[in-house]
Amino acid sequence: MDFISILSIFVLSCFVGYYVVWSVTPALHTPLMSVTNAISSVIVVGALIAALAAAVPAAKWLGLAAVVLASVNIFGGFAVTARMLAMYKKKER
Amino acid sequence: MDFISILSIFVLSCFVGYYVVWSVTPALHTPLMSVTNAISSVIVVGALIAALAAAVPAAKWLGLAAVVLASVNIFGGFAVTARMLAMYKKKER
Amino acid sequence: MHETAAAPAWVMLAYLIAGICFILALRGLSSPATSRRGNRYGMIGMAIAVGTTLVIQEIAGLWEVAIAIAIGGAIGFFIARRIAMTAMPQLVAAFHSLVGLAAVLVGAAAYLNPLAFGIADAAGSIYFNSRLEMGLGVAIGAITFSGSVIAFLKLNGNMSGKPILVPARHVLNFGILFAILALIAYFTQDQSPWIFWTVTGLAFAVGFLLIIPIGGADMPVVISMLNSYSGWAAAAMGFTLQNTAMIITGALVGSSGAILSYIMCRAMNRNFLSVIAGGFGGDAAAGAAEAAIDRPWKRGSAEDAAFLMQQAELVIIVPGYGLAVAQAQHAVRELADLLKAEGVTVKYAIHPVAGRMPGHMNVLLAEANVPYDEVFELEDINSEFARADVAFVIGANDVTNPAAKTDKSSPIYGMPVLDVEKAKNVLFVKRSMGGVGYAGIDNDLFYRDNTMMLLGDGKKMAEEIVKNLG
Amino acid sequence: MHETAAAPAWVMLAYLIAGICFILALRGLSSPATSRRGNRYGMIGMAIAVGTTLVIQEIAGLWEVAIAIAIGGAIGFFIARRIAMTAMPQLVAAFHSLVGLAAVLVGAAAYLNPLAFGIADAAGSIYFNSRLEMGLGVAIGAITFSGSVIAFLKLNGNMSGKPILVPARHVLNFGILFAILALIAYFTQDQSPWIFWTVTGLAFAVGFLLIIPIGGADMPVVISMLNSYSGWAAAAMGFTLQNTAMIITGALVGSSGAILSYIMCRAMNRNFLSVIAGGFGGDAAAGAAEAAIDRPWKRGSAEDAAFLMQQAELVIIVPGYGLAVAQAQHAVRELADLLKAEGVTVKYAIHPVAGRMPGHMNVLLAEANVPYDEVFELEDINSEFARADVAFVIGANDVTNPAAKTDKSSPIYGMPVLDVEKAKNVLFVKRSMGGVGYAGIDNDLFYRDNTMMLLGDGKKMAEEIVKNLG
Ligand SMILES: NC(=O)c1ccc[n+]([C@@H]2O[C@H](COP(=O)([O-])OP(=O)(O)OC[C@H]3O[C@@H](n4cnc5c(N)ncnc54)[C@H](OP(=O)(O)O)[C@@H]3O)[C@@H](O)[C@H]2O)c1
Ligand SMILES: NC(=O)c1ccc[n+]([C@@H]2O[C@H](COP(=O)([O-])OP(=O)(O)OC[C@H]3O[C@@H](n4cnc5c(N)ncnc54)[C@H](OP(=O)(O)O)[C@@H]3O)[C@@H](O)[C@H]2O)c1
Repeated sequence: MDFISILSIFVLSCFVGYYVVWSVTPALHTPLMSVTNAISSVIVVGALIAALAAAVPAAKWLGLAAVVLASVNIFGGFAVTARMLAMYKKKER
Repeated sequence: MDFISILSIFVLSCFVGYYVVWSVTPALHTPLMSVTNAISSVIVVGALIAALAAAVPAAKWLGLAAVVLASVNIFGGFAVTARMLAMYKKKER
Repeated sequence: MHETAAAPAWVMLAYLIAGICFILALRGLSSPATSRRGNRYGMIGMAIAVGTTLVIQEIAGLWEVAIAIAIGGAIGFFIARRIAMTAMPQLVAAFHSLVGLAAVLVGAAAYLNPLAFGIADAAGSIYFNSRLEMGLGVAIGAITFSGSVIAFLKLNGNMSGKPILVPARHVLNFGILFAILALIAYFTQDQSPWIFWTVTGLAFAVGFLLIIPIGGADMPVVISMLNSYSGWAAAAMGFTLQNTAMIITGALVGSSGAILSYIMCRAMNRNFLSVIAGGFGGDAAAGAAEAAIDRPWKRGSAEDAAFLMQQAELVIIVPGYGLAVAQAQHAVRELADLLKAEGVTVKYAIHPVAGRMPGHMNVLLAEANVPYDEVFELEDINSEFARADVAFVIGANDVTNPAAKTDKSSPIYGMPVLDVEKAKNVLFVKRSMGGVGYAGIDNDLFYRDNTMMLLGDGKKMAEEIVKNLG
Repeated sequence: MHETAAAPAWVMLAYLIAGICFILALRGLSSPATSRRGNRYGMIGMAIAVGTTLVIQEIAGLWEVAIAIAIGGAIGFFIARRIAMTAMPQLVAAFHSLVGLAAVLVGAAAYLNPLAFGIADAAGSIYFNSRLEMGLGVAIGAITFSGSVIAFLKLNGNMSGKPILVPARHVLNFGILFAILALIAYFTQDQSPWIFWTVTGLAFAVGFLLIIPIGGADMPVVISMLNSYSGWAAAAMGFTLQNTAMIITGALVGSSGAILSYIMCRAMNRNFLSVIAGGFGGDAAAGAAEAAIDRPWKRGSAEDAAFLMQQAELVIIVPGYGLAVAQAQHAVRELADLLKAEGVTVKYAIHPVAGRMPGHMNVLLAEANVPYDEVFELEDINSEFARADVAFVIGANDVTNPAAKTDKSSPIYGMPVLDVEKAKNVLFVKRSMGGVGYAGIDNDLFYRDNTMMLLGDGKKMAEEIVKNLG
């Protein structure tokens, strides 16, 4: 991937982000905060790379620690979001 | 640009297109039709490439013809859109 | 995939910026206030795309290109200046056919000179991907061209709007479409000219055959659909040329056409496939119109109408296709001005598919200088009819038909309609009694107690009412 | 830019799909009905991203990683199950600090072992771009961490919500921020460890200093802002690793944080910069509260309230921050059920910044099984207060304050508010008289003729009313 491709992807993603977030209904803004929290833990990808590379032990341990932290966030974030969303119900008729 | 980059750009553009078109106010759907007409003439880029390459005369002439047609569309499309949009006014108070 | 030699970074950046300008152009249309700026973004984007392409090519043929642009530009500009606003549906169809033809020409040029496009190896053999994209692009372009030409002729009245039903047309069309696809598949293996030109010819023919059986009034859906296809074709060409501006534009235009078709079909409560299958619309009204005329109805004069409206507190004007036919928008605006001068509140109610293309009525009212904050969408005004003293319906029919709400057997059942019948008085301006309209069905409202029919041409009637108000 | 060895196409495709899943996850939140499916898309996306990364790495350390994920996952899962809904603001802050810290650790690991990330040449010299992105990423991560920790402590009550105003703090903060940027610039030239660690340390310190002076109640804006920053940091890392999933996520999270901050500031009618500059909010109420208590006001009992509501046709319930403090949502729901059983129409009116985070009240009501179609946004319900017999305000104050509409000198002037005063009767449940609320100002409504104050804890008062209704 060359720089311009990445830049294009980034710019278009910003447009998508803008529209997609504005279309979130205000009643779900709290779940929005928790789910963005969860997905921003995608930096776990970086943590995994560090944790799986054996060459530099210090880096490996830092990576493992980052994996733990990110995992707390991923599992916690999605689970708490699921718990919240399960509560939003329509009137049963 | 590799294929995946182009694909990424295309997929994200589809998201952007979806959101941006839905956010067009229905009162401006006619200008929307004329302006998409104008911008779809961006294929003029291909026409220009053909018209400027001297090697194959037939291709050159086809390219020039395509440049003419696309130019009708570009100038006509933007001008008629501008003419329409100029008419949408708020109540003067 | 074979990689073409990468363009310099600044060129790719320029195309990206052009693409972003196009996004901003459509984004501007989210409100009339920002729309003009949006259109300027579109122009800037196009200038960037064209300028960049010119700069990176050999400039041997620059003169010819300049002349080509000048000729095309002058024609386009001239048409755009002269065209009447009521002729917008035709104009869009006509411009559209040009995009289709240009795509075919570019495809043919690329086929003849693939090296210039960087889509062939030194031996002149075109890459697999490019053959596929080229075949599809040319086919879609040709269908767009011939389809749009028919749409133009029908909308412009050069050809009857009646659906022309060729026998066994579905079999025939599917056969040809299948042949086109099969030939394109073969083309990826063998780049002989006969295959390329046969695909092109068949695609022209099928575009013709596909649109012929569709009624004139369904043309807007057809145009949007073709618009969408041509967007995807542009995107395919963008893949070949690795051009971000084309990819973004293709996705925008593709979405726009698809969404507009969807909106129209939904607002007409019709299935997209049934529109495309054809046979509906046109002048089907003639037969149906005769049946019901023996029911009693009230006829009014311009004088009666003027009196009723002067007494009113709130008048809601409901324009429809007939307003465009009669070019009555200026007279209606004058009428509204006089009423406002007498203290009457005047609002306009626009149904999403009033007229013959999306936003048709809004453009006409804007042309007549009606401020857009007096013009309301269906959802925003429907509850106000109950408060209105007069609903003044001019040239609209289907969009007011209560059968859509009550009569399950009606062809328009389920389509959202304007609740004009809730107004204290309903005035209907049209030229004749009976079901003369797009759907060709009668309208129960004509015969109700609180309805008064004002038979006559829309423009003349509005002008007469103006006289009586003065 | 130095190109790292390109990953295989399927890997890049997988990351793209993960990114699209994240888009669909947020898209699902456009309505409660689709939100659960959206959340599942998020999980799928994360599984794809993690799975792909695991597959393409050497699997030497797979065990350790599995254990790390299991530990972290178990902790996260446990917390998510146990947390009370009223503690959501703290939880978001806490999770948020973890993201920040993880970013710092990843940055540090990349610094120590750049070859594993493919961001250094064979000699171990890190590429220019990567140094820049790494420096910025670590700095933003560290600020996010220490800032979120303070936010957590303030929201959780482990630390006073009072703004702590260090003298000359603006000068100090700007100085440190400037030093960080200067050191990052230097780092691009010289990758010595001392620079890297000094940047990290300074960033931790400045995150602390920046958030300390901001009042506890402003924390939600702060959290959103930090969220936004961390999104951009993730995107920067995505550039380095050429990872589409990270770039898309970064843009989504960045936009989300920015837009939520903007929405909050707009709904509070405050300037973003003034929020960030600090010194507002906290427990400022104490002083202001004393002044106005000598004005006459009407006190009511639970019995009076029950009587009034039973007689009503339409009751609008207005919850606020006090509802969360008192955990009164279940009692309120019970109250509403009893009223509905007696034929009273009950609706809930939610101000966009009621409570302490966006959507706070909606979550609490949803927890108490209030159907979301009885819950209305400000714009949709404000016109209905004029028709309501009772506005039952529980734990809300600022969001009902008419001073926002009339008093130009009020700190909340210009903020949109709920028109509760238009209801025939207004019932206010709170624990004390006076301006005890986020903005710390008095509310004229307490002293109006049609207002009855129900002093007491929100939950207890609601339960007592329930008793009187039974
Ligand atoms: N807008 C779109 O995008 C779109 C697209 C496709 C289809 N459609 C369809 O088009 C229809 C639009 O509904 P509509 O209510 O606007 O129109 P309509 O139902 O087609 O009715 C038009 C009316 O105008 C009258 N009229 C024609 N010329 C006139 C003149 N010169 N002066 C006065 N009246 C005249 C006609 O009656 P007389 O002949 O008796 O005068 C007719 O009743 C819908 O059925 C919709 O589904 C719309
Ligand atoms: N939602 C957000 O995103 C957000 C973000 C940042 C800031 N804010 C700000 O937060 C404020 C929210 O307004 P609001 O009306 O919801 O709350 P508020 O103005 O802060 O008032 C809360 C009220 O609840 C009462 N209360 C506290 N504990 C209670 C209990 N246990 N039982 C009964 N009543 C209790 C308090 O009075 P007593 O102490 O007398 O009981 C106080 O009057 C706005 O000013 C907004 O700008 C909101």
